[in-house]
Amino acid sequence: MPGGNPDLREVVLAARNVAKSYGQVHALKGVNFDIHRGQVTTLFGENGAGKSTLMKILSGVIQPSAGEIILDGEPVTFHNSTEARDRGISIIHQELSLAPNLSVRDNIFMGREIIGPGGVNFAEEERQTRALMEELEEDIDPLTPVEELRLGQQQIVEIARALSVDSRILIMDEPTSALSASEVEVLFKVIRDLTSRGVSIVYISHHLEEALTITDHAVVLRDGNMTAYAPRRDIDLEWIVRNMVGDNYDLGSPPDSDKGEAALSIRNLTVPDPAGGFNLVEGLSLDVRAGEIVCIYGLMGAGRTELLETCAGRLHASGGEIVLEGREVSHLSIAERIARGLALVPEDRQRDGLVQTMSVGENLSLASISSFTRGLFTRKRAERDLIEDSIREVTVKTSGPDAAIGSLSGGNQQKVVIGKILATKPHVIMLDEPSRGIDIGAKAEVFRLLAEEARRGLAVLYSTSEVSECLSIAHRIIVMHKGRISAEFDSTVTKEKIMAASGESVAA
Amino acid sequence: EGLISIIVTDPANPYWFTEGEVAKATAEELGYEANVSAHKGDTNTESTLIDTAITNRSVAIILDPANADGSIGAVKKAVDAGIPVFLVNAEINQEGLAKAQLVSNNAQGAALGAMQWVEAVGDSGNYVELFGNPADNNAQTRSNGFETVLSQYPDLNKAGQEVANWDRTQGYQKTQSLLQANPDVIGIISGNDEMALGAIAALKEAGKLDQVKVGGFDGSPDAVEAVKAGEMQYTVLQPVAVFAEEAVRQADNFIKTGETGAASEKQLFDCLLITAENADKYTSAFVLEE
Amino acid sequence: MSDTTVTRPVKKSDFSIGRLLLEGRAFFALIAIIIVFSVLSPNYLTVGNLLIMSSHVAIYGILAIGMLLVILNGGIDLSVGSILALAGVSAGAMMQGIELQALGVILYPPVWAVVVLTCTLGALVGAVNGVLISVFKVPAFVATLGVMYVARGIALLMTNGLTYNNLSGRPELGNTGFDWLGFNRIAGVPISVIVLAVLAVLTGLMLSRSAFGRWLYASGGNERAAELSGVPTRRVKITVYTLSGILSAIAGLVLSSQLTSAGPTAGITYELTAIAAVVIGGAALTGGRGTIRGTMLGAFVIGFLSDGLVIIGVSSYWQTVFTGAVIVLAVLMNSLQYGRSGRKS
Amino acid sequence: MSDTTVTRPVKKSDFSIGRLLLEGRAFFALIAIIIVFSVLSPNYLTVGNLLIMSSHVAIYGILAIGMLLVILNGGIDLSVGSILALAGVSAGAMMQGIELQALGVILYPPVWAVVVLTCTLGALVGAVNGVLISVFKVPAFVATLGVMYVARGIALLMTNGLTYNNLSGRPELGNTGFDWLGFNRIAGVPISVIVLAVLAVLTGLMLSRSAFGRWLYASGGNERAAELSGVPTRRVKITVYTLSGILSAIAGLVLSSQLTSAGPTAGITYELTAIAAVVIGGAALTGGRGTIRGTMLGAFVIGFLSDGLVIIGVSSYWQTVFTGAVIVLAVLMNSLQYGRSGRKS
Ligand SMILES: Nc1ncnc2c1ncn2[C@@H]1O[C@H](COP(=O)(O)OP(=O)(O)OP(=O)(O)O)[C@@H](O)[C@H]1O
Ligand SMILES: Nc1ncnc2c1ncn2[C@@H]1O[C@H](COP(=O)(O)OP(=O)(O)OP(=O)(O)O)[C@@H](O)[C@H]1O
Ligand SMILES: [Mg+2]
Ligand SMILES: [Mg+2]
Repeated sequence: MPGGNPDLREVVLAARNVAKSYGQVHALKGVNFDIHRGQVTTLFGENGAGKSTLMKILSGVIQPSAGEIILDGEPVTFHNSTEARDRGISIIHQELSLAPNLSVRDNIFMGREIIGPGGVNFAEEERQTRALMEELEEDIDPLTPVEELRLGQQQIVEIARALSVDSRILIMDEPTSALSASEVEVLFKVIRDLTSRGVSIVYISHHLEEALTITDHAVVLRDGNMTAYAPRRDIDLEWIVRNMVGDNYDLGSPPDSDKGEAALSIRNLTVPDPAGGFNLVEGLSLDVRAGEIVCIYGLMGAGRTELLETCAGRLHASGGEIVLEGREVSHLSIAERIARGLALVPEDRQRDGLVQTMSVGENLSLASISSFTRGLFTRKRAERDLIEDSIREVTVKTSGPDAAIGSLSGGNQQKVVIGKILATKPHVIMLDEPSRGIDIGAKAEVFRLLAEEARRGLAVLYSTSEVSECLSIAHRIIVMHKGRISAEFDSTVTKEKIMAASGESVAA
Repeated sequence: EGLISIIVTDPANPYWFTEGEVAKATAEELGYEANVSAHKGDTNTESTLIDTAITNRSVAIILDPANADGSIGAVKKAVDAGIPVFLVNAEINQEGLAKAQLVSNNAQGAALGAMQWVEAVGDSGNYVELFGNPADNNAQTRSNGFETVLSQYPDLNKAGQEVANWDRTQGYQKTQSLLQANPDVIGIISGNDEMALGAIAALKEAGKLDQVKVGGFDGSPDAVEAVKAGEMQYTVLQPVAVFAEEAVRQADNFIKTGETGAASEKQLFDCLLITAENADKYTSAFVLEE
Repeated sequence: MSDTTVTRPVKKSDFSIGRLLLEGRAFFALIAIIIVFSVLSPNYLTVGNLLIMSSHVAIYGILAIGMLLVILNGGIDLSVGSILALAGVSAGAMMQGIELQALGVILYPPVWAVVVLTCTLGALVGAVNGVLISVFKVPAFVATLGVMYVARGIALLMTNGLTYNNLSGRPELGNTGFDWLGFNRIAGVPISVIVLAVLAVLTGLMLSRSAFGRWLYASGGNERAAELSGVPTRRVKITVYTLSGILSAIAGLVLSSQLTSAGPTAGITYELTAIAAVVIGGAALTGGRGTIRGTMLGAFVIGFLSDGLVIIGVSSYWQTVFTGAVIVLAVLMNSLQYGRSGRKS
Repeated sequence: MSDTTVTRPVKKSDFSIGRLLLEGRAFFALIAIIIVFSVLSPNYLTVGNLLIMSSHVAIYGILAIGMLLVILNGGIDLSVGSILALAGVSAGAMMQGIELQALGVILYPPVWAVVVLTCTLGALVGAVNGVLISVFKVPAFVATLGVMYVARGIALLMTNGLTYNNLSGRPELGNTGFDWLGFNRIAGVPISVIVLAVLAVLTGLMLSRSAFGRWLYASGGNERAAELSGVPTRRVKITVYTLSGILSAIAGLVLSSQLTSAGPTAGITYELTAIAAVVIGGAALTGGRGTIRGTMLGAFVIGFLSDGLVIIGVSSYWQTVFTGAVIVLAVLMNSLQYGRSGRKS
């Protein structure tokens, strides 16, 4: 822990009464926020609390509707992120912002090229990129196109880009949502190194425990207001959760449902890598019974997404079979599988979950159009009932079914995706990292919802990268490693055992 | 004997189609190989086609120039490469390049048509004119020819003139609009048959074919059908079959003797009038038996 | 957490003046055009002229309906003008009789059969587009560009460049009636306008009330998400291009019936007019956004403008300039409005 | 974790046969075309003809370079053909002398001034595109469609539809030399081909070596990300369209110099040819992907194919069909290849 009384350290950047509204939505309602030199300030808050909005204001990406920003005691106005960067403030965005067609090197240096006599000095850029990758202990060639990297590695590139700037203030908005535990460890080492050199860090994460290990101060936002502030010594999990949501949420425990027949049986499933080489899923077998909740834990690249997407019908297996309630479904289309009751909540909700041009209601009803279609036409009344039921069931916070989907916060968008799938009345629901980027309150609600559904006989299969989420509602925990099941536990297992089976070094 | 390259405007029009086919048939009859291509009115395509004719070592080029000014460069290029060029149907604004320019006498034809038109329509009332593609000199020549005759009748009033680019669909739509603006017109005089046929379709649709007389220009088979059916009053036959054949024959003369056999470079071929009376003498496309 | 509950009524597909004013700047453009030309020419604002202008709009309008479907799907169809020409000459060829050489007979299909066969041909060419795009993953712009050239070439080859002139058929062959489409009127309204109206209403119903319409908007908005929600995105895509092909064929039938002739060079650059109508009508070229109402307004803006310029006697060069300016202006207004609401591209 | 270390050599911007074979199916298409036509006609594979054909390619090639820049940026430029025509007639007008009525004098600018002024005009029109697209957020397709009409209309109005014929200038006025561009040869190579080569090399250098090149690829690949990284995306966009305008103007100068005349109807549908060249060359219409090498190959494929068809005397209808088929086939191959490598759409 960096020493000294944090409250005595000088404030380098501060927000004073900063407010931001998007039309009717008041994302921030007059927030004061301080960043101290050489320390990590962590920002906690539910989805939609306004964390990203505040960070975008501090880094010049958007401009506040009211209030001011004070840098080194002077009020400043940033018109864009480049101005902020020139003053030493850089940011890692919550959503990846990389150009997929460019190499790692080009992404890191785009917009601030190192110019030599003969144009851009590629050699120097490459050298620096290599050094950054070494620092982050990641084996990524600087010339690999970013689109060929998996999500976690892309996040590493994003981090490397922020590190390459040499800024005094570094804002990290959920930098670890796609990172493995060992990669998070490396990142924390880097953060400690930076703070010891006097760099100030703002850190946002929904992984509360993880964030607690690095933070010097915690600030909690709720509904656009700052609700609490405390230095490290005064905070613990319970404090954060209480201030975030007002109550202590826990992620629940396995429901005592009656487990029926095997609802989903995967037999010897093999999924090849489209680029060739190895298999992403290698002869994997797994049963999920009706009423049972199974959690798949694994590191990034363990093949969980491929497993689930193959079951859903997006990818094609090269061998093995997928049996749903006694019937083979491998040859069926996605729509037919949904009709038989097998559906997936995808990992990346922006890319695979939501139709951005449609309203909240239309997104919710998208997968169950046939249920309110009679003959040639859809029935409005039936559709509206379905949408209203869904909004209630998954508690989406929205101004109404006609609201644009983009106006919802990340967590609420995720609930819309889950609501959409639940509206198809599935027998087996698969969720790929359902908790990614959702706040603790929403997470608890999602898990409670799943437990409820399991009690009514739904078979649930979800993947996660957070061990604490394995030890919540799951009856069984499967650990995947390089496309195979490396271990299987019941709900009484310890975190350490799970992590050991995943091939990950046990985090402190 | 060698290759004669024939370059026409656009065979998707019966007029140029005939031009190309007649020239080709004549060339083959005289023992040459022949190759028909089309520049579609684009001077760059034309220039490309001239280049390929040079590449192919043509012994002569029969060209329907795309543009009176714009085609000069292309002709010059062929001449520089030592290939004699014979222009048909349209002129270029420079003499001494091509060995011969064989064109129909558009001014004479327009005057011929306009006189017939007055006969059909009468000498007083409002009329409108459909004008061809303004980039083509013939459009202006014919319009001037009409004007020379029609301006002698002070009670004939030109209520409107619209560019329809030689095109039937445009002729149709522009006529419909012109009819709206001038519901009392008694006649339409058109720079070519395609536009006239479009106008006739519009008049039929409006039920005004009896009231409004239409005159065409070119003598295309479709127009002759319309003349026979009484829908079009007349069309002016351009002797395209005649001069297309003549151009190839002059090329043949030139290749063999170094002389075209014609007195001058510019040679005007008089147009003929086709009306209901002589329409049955129209034996094949653009051929009127005398 | 859910403080605001779901009390606002679903009114997306309801007709609402407020929405019309807000969404369709094209609407204002149309009103402005009508007012300006009515002032400039006493002949503009007459029932007769409005009907004639509408019958000109019909061709572009029918093409624009197909284009809207394609654009909603996030694609584009450059081949509509060529399919129009191919359909026209095919209908023309059938009206002249189909010679079955093996049997030594010439078949004269009745007009309804000609119409059905021509639409089938349009559907086939459209399906080729669809398959190239959805199965072989050729970008829509390129696939339809290629098909545009190929279809045009085939139309030219079929007729050897010439135009079929006699489409009225002969009573003794039982194939009369082709000119009915282009010439007749029902209660004073040209058939072509009625065809346009019927097609627009059908498409509007399909878009707003059918499952297919929803699939179309969804796969245009985010194809991957739609696919994972069980939308048969590939089928939707092929269907959309097929429909566009059929609509182009219908436009070809209407046009050749209006002209009582069918030529292989018809419809050149009509794809641009159709696209302009769709975008003036507020649809986004990125897919997922657009309405049939807007598209119809867009088609009328273009048609009424160009006819108006003819009626007041403006030179054809100025017509070119004005057309361009109106396209940009109308879309400029729509963009400003989109820019205000959604941030996402 | 790091078992394979970073030993892969730098080969991104190197010329590599392997990469060429893999990337550019266009390359095979070109070879195939040359072989087929050489077999069919003895006149095809001669130095003279190759140079002539290259000088035809030059026009499309120069337009295609501008189009590549625009497409890399994720846009499209339909106005290139019109700008070409506008540039041509403007140059023509200047060669005829600029009459300053107030002073009662006629200015005859020297040829270099004509070239500079014409390029400036092209840049201005291009910049209008760029501003409409980047500042007013009009979709590129629509903005450039509108400008296409407007520029064409202005070119027609300027000359009243007629063509400027005499571009050679007069020695006593000191404005001779315009035809040098189109007619002369250096070491046997036509100037237009040299212009194309120089422009291609310059653009290639800009794309691969300059910061601007990276900005262009970045904002084409993910505009939001580029903007957040400090790339001046708006400036990049305006620059790209401006460059496309300048290149169109250069193409217009070369063309009118080749033809020794300048007409307002030049360049109609050239935008489609340029786009076809770019996509045959493997660029993605979604932006961010494409090389100058591929685009040049694409331009040569189109040019050598159509000239070859003329040389062997194929009917112009079949030429239309072949052009379409080659576009689709070349891109089909590219798509199949893309489909194999990248998983992401
Ligand atoms: N561009 C926008 N237009 C309209 N509303 C917006 C916009 N951006 C954010 N909001 C709204 O502002 C509020 C705060 O959003 P913000 O992204 O800051 O939340 P967050 O705390 O980062 O949530 P998460 O943990 O899900 O990322 C939300 O209600 C969101 O819907
Ligand atoms: N056996 C293997 N050997 C080497 N690399 C592998 C192997 N299996 C997977 N990978 C890599 O991991 C990638 C799959 O990552 P992906 O993120 O889809 O997996 P995941 O388990 O679903 O992770 P997450 O859901 O956490 O993102 C592959 O593209 C490949 O690069
Ligand atoms: Mg956030
Ligand atoms: Mg995954």
